[in-house]
Amino acid sequence: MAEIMSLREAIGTFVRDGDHLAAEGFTHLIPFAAGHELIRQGKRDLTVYRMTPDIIYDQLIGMGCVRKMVFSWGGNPGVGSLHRFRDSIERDWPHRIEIEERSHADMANAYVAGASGLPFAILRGYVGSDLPKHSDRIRFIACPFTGEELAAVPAIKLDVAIIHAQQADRRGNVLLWGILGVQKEAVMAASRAVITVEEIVDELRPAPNACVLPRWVVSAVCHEPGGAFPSYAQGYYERDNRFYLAWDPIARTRETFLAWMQRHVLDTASFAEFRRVHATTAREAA
Amino acid sequence: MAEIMSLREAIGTFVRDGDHLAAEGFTHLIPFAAGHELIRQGKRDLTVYRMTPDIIYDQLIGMGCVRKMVFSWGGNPGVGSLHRFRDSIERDWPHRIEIEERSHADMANAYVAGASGLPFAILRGYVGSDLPKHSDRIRFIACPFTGEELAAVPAIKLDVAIIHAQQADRRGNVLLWGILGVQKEAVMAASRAVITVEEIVDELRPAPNACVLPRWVVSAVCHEPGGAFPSYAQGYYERDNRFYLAWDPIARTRETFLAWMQRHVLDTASFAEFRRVHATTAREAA
Amino acid sequence: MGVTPTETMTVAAARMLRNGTVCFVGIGLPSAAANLARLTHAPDVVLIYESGPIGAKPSVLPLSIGDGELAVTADTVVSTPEIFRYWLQGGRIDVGFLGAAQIDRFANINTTVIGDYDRPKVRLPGAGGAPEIAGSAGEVLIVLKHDRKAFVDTLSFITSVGHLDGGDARARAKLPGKGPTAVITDLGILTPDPVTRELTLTSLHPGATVEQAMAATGWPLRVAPQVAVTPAPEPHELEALRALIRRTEEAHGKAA
Amino acid sequence: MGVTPTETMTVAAARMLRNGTVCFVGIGLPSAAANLARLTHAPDVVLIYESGPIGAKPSVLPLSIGDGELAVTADTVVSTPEIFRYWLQGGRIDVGFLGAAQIDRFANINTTVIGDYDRPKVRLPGAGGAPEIAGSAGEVLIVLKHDRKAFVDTLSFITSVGHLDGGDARARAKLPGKGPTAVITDLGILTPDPVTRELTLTSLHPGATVEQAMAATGWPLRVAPQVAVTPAPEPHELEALRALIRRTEEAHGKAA
Repeated sequence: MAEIMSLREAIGTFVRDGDHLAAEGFTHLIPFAAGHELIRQGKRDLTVYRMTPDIIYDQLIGMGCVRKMVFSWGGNPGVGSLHRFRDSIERDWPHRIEIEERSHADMANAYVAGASGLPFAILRGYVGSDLPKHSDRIRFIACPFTGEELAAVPAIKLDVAIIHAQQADRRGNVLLWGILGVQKEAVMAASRAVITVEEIVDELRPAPNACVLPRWVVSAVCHEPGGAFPSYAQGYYERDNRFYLAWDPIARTRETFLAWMQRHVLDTASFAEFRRVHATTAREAA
Repeated sequence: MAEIMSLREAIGTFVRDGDHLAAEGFTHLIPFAAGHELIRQGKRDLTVYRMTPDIIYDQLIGMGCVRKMVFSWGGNPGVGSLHRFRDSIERDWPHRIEIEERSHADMANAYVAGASGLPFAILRGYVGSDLPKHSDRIRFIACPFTGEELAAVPAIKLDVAIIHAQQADRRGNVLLWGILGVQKEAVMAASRAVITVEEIVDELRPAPNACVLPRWVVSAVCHEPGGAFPSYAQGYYERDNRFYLAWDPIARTRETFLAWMQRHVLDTASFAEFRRVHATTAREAA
Repeated sequence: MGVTPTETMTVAAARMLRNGTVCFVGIGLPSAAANLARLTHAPDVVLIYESGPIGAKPSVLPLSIGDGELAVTADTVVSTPEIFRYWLQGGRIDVGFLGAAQIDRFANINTTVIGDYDRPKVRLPGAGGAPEIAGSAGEVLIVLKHDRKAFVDTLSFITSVGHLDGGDARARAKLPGKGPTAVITDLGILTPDPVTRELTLTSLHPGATVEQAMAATGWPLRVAPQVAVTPAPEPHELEALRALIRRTEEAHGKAA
Repeated sequence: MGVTPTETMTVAAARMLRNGTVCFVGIGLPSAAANLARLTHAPDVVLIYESGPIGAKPSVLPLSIGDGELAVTADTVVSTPEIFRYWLQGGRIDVGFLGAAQIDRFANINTTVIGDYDRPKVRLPGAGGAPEIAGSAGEVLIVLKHDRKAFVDTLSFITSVGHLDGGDARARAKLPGKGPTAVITDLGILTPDPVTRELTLTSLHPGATVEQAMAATGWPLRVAPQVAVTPAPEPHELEALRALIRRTEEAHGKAA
């Protein structure tokens, strides 16, 4: 049952070292504030899931929080590589993370299976791809009616899902809209769910059939306005594309990365403070 | 690509004798107008699918349109039995329809599989039920990762889906809201889709993430205001519970049923005319 | 005005729901009981209907499983596949609240046929959502009127699983939920024996007798050594129930 | 102002989309070409992005696959699982429009690694939606710049299937879609030979030569007996493309 609490308390209470964790978002509503808090609290040995790991996962990897990453597309969207991810894979820094690599269709179906309480999902996929050669978790089974061979993949079952949403009410019911990605599925596939929101309102006014996560599938709601920055929250603010561009040179070397993380994340106590520091450093850089 | 046309033309063009057909609706938005038109045009040998076959399916069965029915709950909701269905099963009138009986969870998953282009669906279901003993289309398969036994059921693939919706625009894009049941899945699982609507508007104004069926998955849009009567269309009119109650004695005997169908459906040229006749006969009965 | 057995049954069933419970509600008696719970001691009970509404708060009882009242009062409405996939099979339902045409001593349910499947004496509506609710909900409550047509020695057909042939049969079948934990009738409350899982009369409604219950049961009914008396409906419960029924009749007409 | 090779490539790729085509669009060059088609000869082309927008009509190019501009201009936005399940796997996509880091002579695509998988020389972003787009879309168009780094003799890794090892290999693998039907580069257009399915240079953009194309290809490139010349971009096409790029740069900054 959702409790409204600080992000620090929520991450402290609901995320444990070694957890299987997804901080999902498909360009929209990426939970950056929560990602920073994971880093501040020094979470370790996480198995992290995400269809599109981007900057915040790059930061988690570079700061040594990640043991293994399950993903389908890892990059800085519209810009290029995730340098910390590549440094880990290509040169073992800070350590070599394990990877389990899938396709989007696979992960989307695996989240659905997890949300649906099933142990696996079936899809028509991977034929002709080398990906199954590098995973014992992509198998092929025959349809019991037609004999057709289909890919079978294990469900994603999470200890904790972290997402960002537009609104919650004071009882902890959550509303999100626009590009939804796999966020609902991640929450439904998880034992615990931490949700940061732009706004806490007296009453949600969802459209019919809107994406509402009732408070009894939510562990914590944290009021973090701007908490998806530099991604966007439809109806609240736009994506800060300059941040994504600026991240590329910062992440390229270990030194610039560590200095940035120290100044912006480890030395700040909250995402609000990070935003203030970032406003200053971004002005200086410009 | 959707064409806007009369219901008579749409049923004439897109429904063929022997089709696998679903006229779906879960209490809400039940396509009565289209069902009547199937009867008027004397369609035959249909394999009809529906989670909750109710009065309109009772009429199709009683008028001899149905060869086989695939269903999970057949009744007059809140009232009782489907007498024409029972007369067919129990006493072969007008002929004995074949039945394939499932659970709601099965059919819902089978529609999803059909919409998803898969040959089958898996679910955790049917354990301890006698239903699998009476069907060779409920099988059990093992999860290739955990070994857990799960039910496997064939996908529902339709020749034609028929649904009723609130709105279409002039290009044939369709919008529905409220209780959606499996209507979207039925349309996506079908080769052809005939959709009757309350209203044709210049521009749809869907909420974010609303249920929109783009015109390129729709074959025909037919303007049939009130076409879900006696069920309801949220935002337009309420369910006519009296009709459901009144249906019970009408359907109980073959004679009253046939007389009603003759007067209200076969002798009327359209649903609008049926509504006028029904208004008169209902007044007389009261 | 005296309390009717149906009223006592509905109140007794409503009391079984704790506040905050997430309840998958069947239409008819279960829906009346679940909404009475919501309107009395359990304002935060969450009602989910298979047609898609989550957190429905109807002010009148739905006549059908997909009434508009359910949709407009719900926290949100999802598709029917999502209800069965993410919410029921996903393990989010605490209590499945079911009616039945017939049950046996292990609370297995028949809603399919009476007589031979292929040539039935009576063709019932069929399974609906019950087989998977009975399998996957955390526990199951069953509410139905107590008579020999309903409480039968041998079911013609098991539509939805109760405790199978008793004992640890459910666990051996690897069913996720605990299965039926109570059957609430217009005479009393039956609960499964902790070991054999055979339904046992553990509570009688005021005025009902063990003899009545045994006579209305198609097998030799087990009776607990100490049969409790169901506390009579409280005035506020009766008032809430009657107001609900009155509002419903005004909205739907008498037969609802 | 002269026409750049990238402009010619984008215009040539855009022309491949017929009006009304339902197109599953990758980010970057495919998105530019698909939107140019929509803004010129194919106003009713339907653009679907894997993040969920169906019928997106962005006025500026998205920098990412989930830009808000896609959501607010779409007919509707569905979940990402629904995109892959009901729309792509469900067989509703006419054309999958992909980019690639590398391709081989049978238009198989690598976007995973260069070098050894477990110890890669270059770690690329990975598969994204491409393996299933390549399998299930009615046909596939690929757009990428023509050089030896991209057009390689042997891929380190096949991420997404083209024509496998050629001939009827796709049909034998029971892949639903026809696979790649054209590769549009900044030098010309390659199409699979009808029998062997090996990519064949069938059209050269104005000013490009067969020698250039061969030099930019990491295998002995097949050249059609009659190589067409791609019609040069029309003024209205160039104008639309440049206006689109200008609007995009104003919205996102230069690097978009």
